[in-house]
Amino acid sequence: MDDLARAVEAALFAAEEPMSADALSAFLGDAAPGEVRDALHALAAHYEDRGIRLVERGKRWHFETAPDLAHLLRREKEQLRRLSRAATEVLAIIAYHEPVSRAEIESIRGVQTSGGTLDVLMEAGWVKIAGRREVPGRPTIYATTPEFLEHFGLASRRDLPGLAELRATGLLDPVDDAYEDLMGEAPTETKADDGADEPESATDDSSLA
Amino acid sequence: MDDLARAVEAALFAAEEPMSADALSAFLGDAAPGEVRDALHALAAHYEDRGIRLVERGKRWHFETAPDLAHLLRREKEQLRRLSRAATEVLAIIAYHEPVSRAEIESIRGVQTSGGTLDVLMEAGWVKIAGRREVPGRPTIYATTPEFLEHFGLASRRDLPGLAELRATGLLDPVDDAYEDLMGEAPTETKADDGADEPESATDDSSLA
Amino acid sequence: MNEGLLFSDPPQSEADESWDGIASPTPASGKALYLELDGWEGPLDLLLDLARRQKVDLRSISILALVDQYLDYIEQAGALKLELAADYLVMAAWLAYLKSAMLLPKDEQEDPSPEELALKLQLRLQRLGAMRDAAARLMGGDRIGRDVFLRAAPEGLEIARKTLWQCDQYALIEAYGRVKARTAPAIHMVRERPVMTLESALDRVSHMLGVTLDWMELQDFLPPHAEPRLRKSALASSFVAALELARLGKAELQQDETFGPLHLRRASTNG
Repeated sequence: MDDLARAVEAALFAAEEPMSADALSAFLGDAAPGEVRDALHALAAHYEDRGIRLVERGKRWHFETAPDLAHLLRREKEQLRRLSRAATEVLAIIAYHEPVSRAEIESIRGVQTSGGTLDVLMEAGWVKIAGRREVPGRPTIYATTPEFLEHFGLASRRDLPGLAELRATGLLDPVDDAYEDLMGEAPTETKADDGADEPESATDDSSLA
Repeated sequence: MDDLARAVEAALFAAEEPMSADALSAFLGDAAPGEVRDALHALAAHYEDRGIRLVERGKRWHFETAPDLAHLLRREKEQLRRLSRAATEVLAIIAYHEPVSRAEIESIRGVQTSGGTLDVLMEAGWVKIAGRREVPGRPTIYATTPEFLEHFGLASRRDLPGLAELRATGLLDPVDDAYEDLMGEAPTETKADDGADEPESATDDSSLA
Repeated sequence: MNEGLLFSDPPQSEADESWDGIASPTPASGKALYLELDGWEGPLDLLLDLARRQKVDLRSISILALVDQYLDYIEQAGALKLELAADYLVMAAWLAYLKSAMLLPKDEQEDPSPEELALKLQLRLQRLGAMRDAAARLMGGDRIGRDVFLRAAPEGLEIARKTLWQCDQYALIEAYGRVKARTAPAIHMVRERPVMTLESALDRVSHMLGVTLDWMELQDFLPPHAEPRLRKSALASSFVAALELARLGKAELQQDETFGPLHLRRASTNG
């Protein structure tokens, strides 16, 4: 390996940006541009089958890793993470009330919902955008996905327990007894059915909150 | 050139930090550490006479330009910060005696070492706190880092220039030990152990200054 | 000393103060070098420099000659009205003592002997000299950024972390229950409670005061068989009633000690 090739190799390695043959020849002092070009081509040939390659892009040369190894250099690591409490609540609200807008979710939850929470649910593949509601402002509405049902072991959204069942298992405690009396509604069955088809029911519910 | 060698070459070329064989083998997925090590040594041999080299520094590997090309590359590179003589001495004392307490450093230098000197060396990433010596006062002890080996081009501490010779001539032993050796008194075993552990000996010495 | 001036240019123009320079000064002849004590990292540093000037192995250095040089130097510096740092003077004093001890007959020596002290000084100089040489060799190695260069623009190894979110059916349902429970309208109802109003307490207390002239305890004004909650209310109302009657001059209040029983009787003037 001759001295010029070594110098070119080192200079390109240490360079912050790709360099043209002329720039290299200027950088290396008295090297003739033609010789630098020869050296570049010789180096490119040397590196052809290696893990790194010397390539010319728009007359400027640089080293890069071999494209076929890209998959090795960009590894994906899967990381299990438990859904946060807030995200679980939002997911539940979407599941029970879908399709539902963010304002409706917030109204039901009684707290603001950060956009990140919906992003997480969409990233997880459990929630998708289901269009826009044809009301002023045309808000985006969200619904669950088939992956949601699969992950949670549900054949359909009807498998989600209704409010009456939730109450029976104590999941709705503490609910003031007066609530039910005042409302005089049996929310259970209508919920399970209507939830799927009637966005209005979601809106109704949210007016309670 | 086999696939593993190509992958190792590409990974080290792309990496922003030096990597150990173990880190490489973990990064490259299913590669056996032994095979990665073989590939590293084969690559190092391949690059030995080229413009760039593959070197091992403190068990971590990286590519760098060949030192004999320094004159070509040096000009536009950032200037190294100038280190005071005090700092270079302290660094050398830590490297050759590590782990070593500040009192021991001061005993060798005959002057107080300002905290700033150690701070500068730690900020540079070459020196770290290596715990405390379990003697009265529990003084902090210092040692060098892998970055120190990297920066100064040492494969390991064994490569410190003149280390073997300094050891052989006893120049790394505390003065009191050396004195007793000279006087023909076999240093007691406790001495040999305590030399490193006794800040007192250091304090006695520095009272000379 | 210039310990604090790391990374700055040394105060004097000696090239060997620099990062890359050889560590041991090999000064040119002449007095210029001697004019600044700050050129040395303390007395030991100066001693080492003087010792190296003898151009012999540190192992065979003449401590006596070295001591003379140091004392000469300090004296000269003093004559030039240089401020001498205390540690240089302490070292000078110690060396003067060492020198006198070395010149005295052996049998008058104390312990430790001057030979031992001199030898230890020599050993210290050897060690400092060795470290200084080591530092110079270290700085002379193939250093990154000066002798060897790293790749300036590495692509970097990317580890894209993909998150697999986990949640289960129970957590989902429980979350919905939580939302519903949290946002359900809370209805508060205040149950009727037995109370004694201030008006009825006023009536009751003033009426009872009319019956006797003796002091009565406030407790005695309360309805005798009231349930605890009514009793509390009655106590509060009766106390306020007593204060009100006292303000109107219709009753007198007396309490012997803090938190003691409160006594009440009809105002005598009003009788």
